[in-house]
Amino acid sequence: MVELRGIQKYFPANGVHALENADFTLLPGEIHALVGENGAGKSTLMHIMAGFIRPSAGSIYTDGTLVNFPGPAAALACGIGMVRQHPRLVPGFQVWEACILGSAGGAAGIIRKKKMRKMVQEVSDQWGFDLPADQGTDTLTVSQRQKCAILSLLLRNAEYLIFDEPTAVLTPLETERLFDLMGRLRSQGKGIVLISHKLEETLALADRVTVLRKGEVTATLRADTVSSEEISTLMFGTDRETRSDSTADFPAFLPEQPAMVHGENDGEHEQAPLLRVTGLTVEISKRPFIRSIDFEVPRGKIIGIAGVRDSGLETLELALTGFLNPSGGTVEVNGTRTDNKGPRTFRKAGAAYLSADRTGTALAMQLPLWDSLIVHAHRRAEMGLPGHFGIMKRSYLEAWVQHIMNRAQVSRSPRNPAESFSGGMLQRLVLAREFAEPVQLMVLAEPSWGLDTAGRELLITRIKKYAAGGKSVLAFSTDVEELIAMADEILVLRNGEIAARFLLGKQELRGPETDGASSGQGIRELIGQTMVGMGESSSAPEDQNRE
Amino acid sequence: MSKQKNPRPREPRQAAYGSVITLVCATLVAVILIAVNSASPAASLKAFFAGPWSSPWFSGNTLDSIALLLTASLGIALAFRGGTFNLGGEGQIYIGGLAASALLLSGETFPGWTMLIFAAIAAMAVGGAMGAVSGLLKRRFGANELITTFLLSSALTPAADYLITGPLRDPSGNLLATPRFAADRILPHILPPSSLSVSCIIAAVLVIGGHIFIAGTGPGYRFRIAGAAPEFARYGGIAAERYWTPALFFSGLFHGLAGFFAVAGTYGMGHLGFPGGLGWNAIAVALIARNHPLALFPAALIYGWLKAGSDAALLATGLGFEAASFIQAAVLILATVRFAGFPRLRLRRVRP
Amino acid sequence: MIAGLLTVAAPLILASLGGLLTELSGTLGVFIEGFMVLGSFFAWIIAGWTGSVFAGCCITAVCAGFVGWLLARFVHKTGANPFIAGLALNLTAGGLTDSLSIAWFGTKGVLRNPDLKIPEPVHIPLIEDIPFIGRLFSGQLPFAYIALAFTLAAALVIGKTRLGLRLKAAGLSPEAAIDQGIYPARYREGAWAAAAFLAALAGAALTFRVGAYAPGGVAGRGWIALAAVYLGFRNAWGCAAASLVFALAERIGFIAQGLHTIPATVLLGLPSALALVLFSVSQGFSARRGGGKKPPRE
Amino acid sequence: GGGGDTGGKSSKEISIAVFVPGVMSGSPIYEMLAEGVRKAGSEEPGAAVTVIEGGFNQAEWEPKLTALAATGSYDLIVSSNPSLPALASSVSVKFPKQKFLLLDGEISGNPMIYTMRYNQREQAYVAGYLAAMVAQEGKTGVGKTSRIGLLAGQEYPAMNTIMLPAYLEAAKAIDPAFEVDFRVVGNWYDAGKGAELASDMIRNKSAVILCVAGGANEGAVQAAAETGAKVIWYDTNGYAVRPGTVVGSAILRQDKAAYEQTRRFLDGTLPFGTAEIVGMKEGYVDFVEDDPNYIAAVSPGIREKQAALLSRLRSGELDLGE
Ligand SMILES: Nc1ncnc2c1ncn2[C@@H]1O[C@H](COP(=O)(O)OP(=O)(O)OP(=O)(O)O)[C@@H](O)[C@H]1O
Ligand SMILES: Nc1ncnc2c1ncn2[C@@H]1O[C@H](COP(=O)(O)OP(=O)(O)OP(=O)(O)O)[C@@H](O)[C@H]1O
Ligand SMILES: [Mg+2]
Ligand SMILES: [Mg+2]
Repeated sequence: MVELRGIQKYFPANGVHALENADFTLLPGEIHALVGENGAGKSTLMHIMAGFIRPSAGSIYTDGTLVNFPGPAAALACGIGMVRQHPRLVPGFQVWEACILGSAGGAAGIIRKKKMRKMVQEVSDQWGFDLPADQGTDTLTVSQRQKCAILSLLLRNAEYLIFDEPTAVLTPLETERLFDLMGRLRSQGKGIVLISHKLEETLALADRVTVLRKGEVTATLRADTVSSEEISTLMFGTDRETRSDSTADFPAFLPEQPAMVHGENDGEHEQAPLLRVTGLTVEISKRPFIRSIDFEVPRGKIIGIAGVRDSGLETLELALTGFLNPSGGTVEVNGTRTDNKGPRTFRKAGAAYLSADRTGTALAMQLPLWDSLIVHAHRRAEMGLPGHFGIMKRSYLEAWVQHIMNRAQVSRSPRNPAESFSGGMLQRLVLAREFAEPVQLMVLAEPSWGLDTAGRELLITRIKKYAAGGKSVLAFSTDVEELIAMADEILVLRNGEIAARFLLGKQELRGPETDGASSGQGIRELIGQTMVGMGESSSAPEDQNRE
Repeated sequence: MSKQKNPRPREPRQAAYGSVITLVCATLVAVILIAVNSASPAASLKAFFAGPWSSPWFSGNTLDSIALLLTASLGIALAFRGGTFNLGGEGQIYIGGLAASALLLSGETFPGWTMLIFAAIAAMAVGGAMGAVSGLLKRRFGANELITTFLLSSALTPAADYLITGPLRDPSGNLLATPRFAADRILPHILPPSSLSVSCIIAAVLVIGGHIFIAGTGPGYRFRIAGAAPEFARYGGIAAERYWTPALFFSGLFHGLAGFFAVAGTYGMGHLGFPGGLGWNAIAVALIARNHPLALFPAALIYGWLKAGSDAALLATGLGFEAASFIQAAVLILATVRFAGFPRLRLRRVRP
Repeated sequence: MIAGLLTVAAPLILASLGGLLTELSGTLGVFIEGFMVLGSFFAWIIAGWTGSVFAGCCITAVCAGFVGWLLARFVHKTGANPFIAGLALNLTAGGLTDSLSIAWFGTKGVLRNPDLKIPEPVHIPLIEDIPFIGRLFSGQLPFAYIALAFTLAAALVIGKTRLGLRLKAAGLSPEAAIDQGIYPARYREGAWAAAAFLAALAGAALTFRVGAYAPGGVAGRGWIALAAVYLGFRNAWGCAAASLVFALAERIGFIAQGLHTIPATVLLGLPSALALVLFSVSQGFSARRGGGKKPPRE
Repeated sequence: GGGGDTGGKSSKEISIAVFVPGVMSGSPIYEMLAEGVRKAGSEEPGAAVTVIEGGFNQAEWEPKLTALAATGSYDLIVSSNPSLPALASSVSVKFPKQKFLLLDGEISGNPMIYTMRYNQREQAYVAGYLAAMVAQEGKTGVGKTSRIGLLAGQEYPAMNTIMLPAYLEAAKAIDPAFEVDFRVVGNWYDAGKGAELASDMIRNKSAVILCVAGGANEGAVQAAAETGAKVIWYDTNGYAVRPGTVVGSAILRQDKAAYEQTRRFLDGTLPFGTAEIVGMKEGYVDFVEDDPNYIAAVSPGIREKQAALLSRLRSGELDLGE
C-alpha cells in the first residue's frame, strides 16, 4: 500500500501551488483512477509518488513506513514505477537495452546480449506486446514507446504502476488491450494508477476513483457507485461557464491578413479543394510506407484520417506537411505544389499544421513559452523592409501572444519555460497558436491529446465553427470517437493505403464494405474493424514485421 | 489579464543575484590567495584591485584588453547561440591578425585609413573562412565542429608562426615580430600612450548590435531557435542545419576582427603568438555571460580586470605566475557556479 | 617507421580512453590536460619518494581519480559549467606543479632523479620475430602494454556490462536515465574519476618515457586525446587506433623535417592537418553508412 | 657613458627588478640570471631584488616592461634576451629615468641602457667542433658518420643566423663532408616531442645532437641514451644530466655576468650607454672540460684537439667574429 498524506507542491519558479494538502492511497490489487481537469495537478501528484519531484510538504508511506524519495531510483526500489505521458527512452538504444537498463542487479553485471534480448522478447510476448526486442527506440511509434516503458517496469517487478494518460493516442483496440493488461496486472496483486480524461471507459475499468480539483482532492469514491456526470461535477465544479468558448476574435490591431486570402477572392479557385493529394507514395529504405494515396480536402469540410499502428498515419502526416519527401505523387495546397519543398512552403501556401510530437517538435520545452508561441507570427512581426534589418515589432508580438494565451485560457506568464505548463495547457496553447494563423487549411494530429472533457468539447465546437467559415480541417487521429464527433468524412488508413471512406455528414454511412446506414455506435465499430482489417474478406493484412 | 505589466523573465534576475554572489566569492578567493602567496600582501592587494585603473595609461590598457575580449567573446556567444561551439578562436584571432598585418605591411600606396579598412576586412574574411570551413564540414560530413575548429586552428598556427618568424619578420630587430606598421596604418588611439584605440568603441557597438540581432530581429530569433531547439525550429520552418555555417562564420569573423584590433590597435605590429590565450579567455567570458550578448559587458569587464589585476600584482610585487593562475582558476570556476540553484538544495531539507 | 610507435601513443591512448568515458557520460573532458600535468609531476615525485615507479604511478592515478571525482561532484552540486571547471583545473594544475616544485626542490625547472630505475622496453619472445607486428608490439615500454590492457578493459566495460550501458544512457539522454532510476550525475562523476585516473597515468607514461619531469611536457596532448575520441568513433579500440594515427602523423611530420624541404615550423601543423582530414572523411563515411536508418523524425 | 650617479645610493634602499622574458621553469639561463642578481643584491644591505616573469607571449613584453618602468619604484631593470634592447629603448622614451641592464643583447648610445652580448658563435662553434669529432670517431651507437644534429625549441634570429651556421662551420672544419640535421620542437617544453625528434635524427644517422630546446632536451637525452647516441648540452653544465650520454657542455656564464654587472651597478661603476660583447676570451662563454664525466666519456685524442681549440679561443688567438 502506498499512501500520500497532506502533499503540497509549490513551484517557486512560477509561483504556482500545484497541490494543496492532497491525500491519495493506492492499494495492491486495485486500479485507481485519478481524474481532474487540465492543470489540476494529477501529473504532479504522481510525479511525487514516483519520486520524480519532491513535495514541498507532506509525507509518503509504503506499507505503513515513512519513506523519502530523493529520486525515482528510491521509488523504484519501493516498487513504484511510472509510465510517463511521453515516455522518455534512450535514443539510439534497442528496445531490449532500454528495457533492462534500470533493472535490478549489479551495475557491473556482464550483459549477454543474446540471452538478454531473448529474455526481453519472451516477457514482451508473454504480455502480448507486439514489440520486437531489437528495434531501435528512435523508430518506435507512440504506443510502442509506451509498451517499452511498461516492459521495463514489468522487468523490474514493480508492484505499483502509474499510467499518465496512456490511452490518449491509442486506437480503440489498443486501449482495449492495454486495459486487459491492467486487469491482468491487477489480478497479480499489483496496484495501478490510471490518469485519464476519458471518464466512461475509466470508470468501467477502475475500482476506485480520486478526483483532483485545483490541487485538492475533492473525493475518493468507489468507481461502480458513481456516474461520469457526477465525476464531472466534482472535477469542474458548477461554474463551468469559465470554460465556454471565448468569442474574442483577432484583435483589431492585427494587420490585414493577406496570407489568409490565398485564392479566396479568386473566383476560379472558389470551388477547388484546399488540399489535393494524388498518387502520394513514400518509401523509406526501399520499404513502402505509403502506397499511392489520393484524396482531397474540400473547402468547409472536416476530414479525419484514422489508422492503427503501422498503418502509415505518421508517415502520411509528415509527407503531406513537407517534413518528409515523398518518393512519388503530388501534394497541392490551394493549387500550389508543396511536395518536396519542405515545411515552409506548405505553410506559405496557406496551411497550418500541428504535429503529433508535442514535446519534441511542436514546442521548445526548455525555452520560455513565448518563444514557442511566436514561431509563426514572428515573421509577420518583422518589418521586412531592407532598412529595418528584420527588427521585429515588439508590440505586435506581445499582443499576439496575449491573444493566444486568452484563446487557450491559460493565464500564466509566457516567460516561464514551456515545460512548466501542464500537458493539457500545452495542448490548448499549441491549438490556439495554429488556429490563430491566418490560413485556410488546418492539419492537426491527435487534436484532443491530453484535453479534459470540457476542453475536448470546446475544441470540437471550435473546429466545427472554423469549418463553417469556409476553411478546412484535416485531422489525423487514432481516436475514432473524436473523429466521429467532428468529421464530415473519415478515411481509414491501413498498410499505407486508404482502406475505406466513411461519409458521416447526416449520420449516414457509406463505405466500400457496407452501403447501408447504421447507428452511431455501429459506425464506431465498423471503423474500428476496418482499421484492423477485420471487416475485409479479401486481402489479408500484410505482414508488418520489420526485419 | 492584459493588465499584467509585461512580466519579466525570472531566470535573468536570479542569474543576476548569482553573478553578484559569484563576484563576491571570487574576490574573496583572490584576496586570500594573494595574501597567502605574496611577501607583501597589502601592496599586492592594492596592485591587484587598483593597479589596472591606477593611471590613464593602465586604465587604457585594461580597457583595451577588455575590448579585445568583448570582440572575441561575442564570436563565441554567437556560435553558441546558433547551435555550434568554436574551439578554434585562438587560431582564428592569430591568423586573422596575421592577414591584417600582411596587408598593413604591404607596399600599397592607398591612404592609411583605406588600408586599415582593407586589413579589417581581410582579417574578418580569413577568420570567418576558418569558421565557415568547420561549419561546412559539420553540415557536409557531420564532423563535430568542436574538433574541427580546434584542429584547423592548430594545423594553421605553425604556418602563421613561420610567416611571422620568417618572411614577415622585421630583420632589423631581434623580436619575433613583423616590423611596426606605418603610423597612419595604426588605429587611432584614444588614451595615448596606452594601447586603447577606437577598437573599444567598435567592440561595444558590435556587442549591442549582437544583442539587438539576437533579441529583436526575425533572423536573430530563427538563429537562436535553430541553436536552442533544432527540432522545434524545423517544425517552424527553420532549417537548423542551415544556421551552422553562418554561426561559425560569424564567430570566426569576430575572432578575425579581434585579431585585427590586436595588431592594428593594441600592438601596432604582429608578434609571434600574439593572441596569448585571448581565444580561450573569450570562451570563459562567453560562458560566464551565459552567451547573452549584453552580459558580455560585465563578464569581460570582470575578467579583464582580474587579468590585468593579476598582471599588476605580478609586476608590482613579483607575485608568481603560479599564484596568478590559481586566482584565475578560482575566478573562472566560481564565475559559472549557479548560486541561483542553491534554494533548490535548501528545499530538499523540508521535512517529508 | 613504426618502431616504438605504441610507446609514443600510449599516453594518448590512456588519455583518450578517459576522454571517451567522459564523452559517453555526456561531457567534454576538458580537464584531461590538467590531470595529465598533475600525473606527470606527482608520478615522478612519488616514484622518487617511494623508490618505485609502480608505486608512483598507482598512488598518483588513484589520488587523481579521487580529485576527478571531487571536481565532478563540485560541478554537479553547484551547477558550475563543466567546460570552465575543466579549464580552471588546467590552470590550477600548472600553478600547483610549479609552486610545489619550488617549495620542494627550489626550482620550477626540470627534475631529474638518477637513483630512480626507469622502466625498460619489454621484449616479447615470440612476437618479436614476426616482421611487422613484432616491431609494432614488441620492445615497447610497459606503458604501451598497460594502455592496451586498459583499452581492452574499457571496451569490455562499455560494450558488455550493465555499467557501460548505463553510462551510455546517462550521456545519451539523462532524462531517460532518470526515469529508469539511474542518476546520470553519479555515472558522470564515475566517468570523471576514471578519466582523471587514466589521464594521470597518461601523464606518468609521458614522464617515464622521457626519464625526467620536464614542466609543460604534456604540451596540449590532452586536447589531442579529445580529438582522438571522435576520430575513433567514440569507441575504445577506435581511440587506440586514432591515437596511433596521431602518433604516426607526428612521426611523419618529424621525418618530413629531416628532409629539409618545407620549413620545419610549418611542418609542426602537419599532424593536426592530417587528423582534420581523416576526421572529416571518416565522419563523412559513417554519416553515409548510417544515413538511411534515420527515422523521419527525431 | 656615465655611471657615477648611483654611487651614493648604496647606503639607501635600492630595488632591482629582474624581468624574465618567458618563464623560469625549464630555463637555466633565466634561473642563472635571477640567481646572479639576487647574489649581488644579498651582498648589499638595503638592496631588494624582485623577479618578474613576462610569459611566453612576446606581444606582452613591451607593455609589461613599460608597466614595470611606470611603477617608478625600481632603480634598475635587469633582463636578458636579444630582443630586449629594442623594447627597452622604446620604454626609455616614455620613462627616460629608468635604467636597464640587459644581457644577451646589444644596443649602444642610450645613456640609460647598458648591454652585454655573448659571442654565441663561439659557443655554437665549440659545440659543433666536438660533435663532429665524436661523430667521426664512430664510437657512438650510431657508428661512424658525418652527420650531426641540432635540436632547437623554436626558430629565432640568433639560432638561424648565428648558432646554426657556426655549428655547421665547426663541423666542416673537422671534415667538409659534415652536414647538420636541424630540427625544431615548436616550443621549449615538449620533452616527448624532443625524444621523438631526437630518435628520428638518430635513425637518420646523426651521432651527436646539440640540444637547445629547454625542457624538451630531456627527451632528446633519453632517446640518445637508449640508442647510444650522444648529446651536447648548451648554456649550462649538463654532464650530470646523463653521464656518458652528455659528452659536452658549451656554457654561458650568465650567473657570473648578472652578478658582476649588478655588482658594478651597485658600486656605481656600470657604464650605461655602452654595449659590450664578451666571449671565451672574457670568460663568459666557455666549454666545461674539467668535468670527470667529460673525461670519462670522451676519448683523450678528441679532448686534446678540443682543448687546443679552446685555448686558442680563450687566448684570442682564434677570432671567429660574432
Ligand atoms: N515543472 C513545473 N514548474 C512549474 N509549474 C509546474 C511544473 N509542472 C507543473 N506545473 C504546474 O502545476 C500545475 C499542475 O500541473 P500538472 O501537470 O500536475 O496538471 P495535470 O493535472 O497533469 O494536467 P493535465 O491534464 O493538463 O496534464 C499546472 O498549473 C502546471 O502549470
Ligand atoms: N525511417 C524509418 N526507418 C525504419 N522504420 C521506420 C521508419 N519510420 C517509421 N518506421 C516504422 O514503420 C512503422 C510505420 O510507421 P508510421 O509512423 O507510419 O506508423 P503510424 O501509423 O504512425 O503508427 P502509430 O499511429 O502507432 O504511431 C512503425 O513501426 C515505425 O516504427
Ligand atoms: Mg498531466
Ligand atoms: Mg504514429
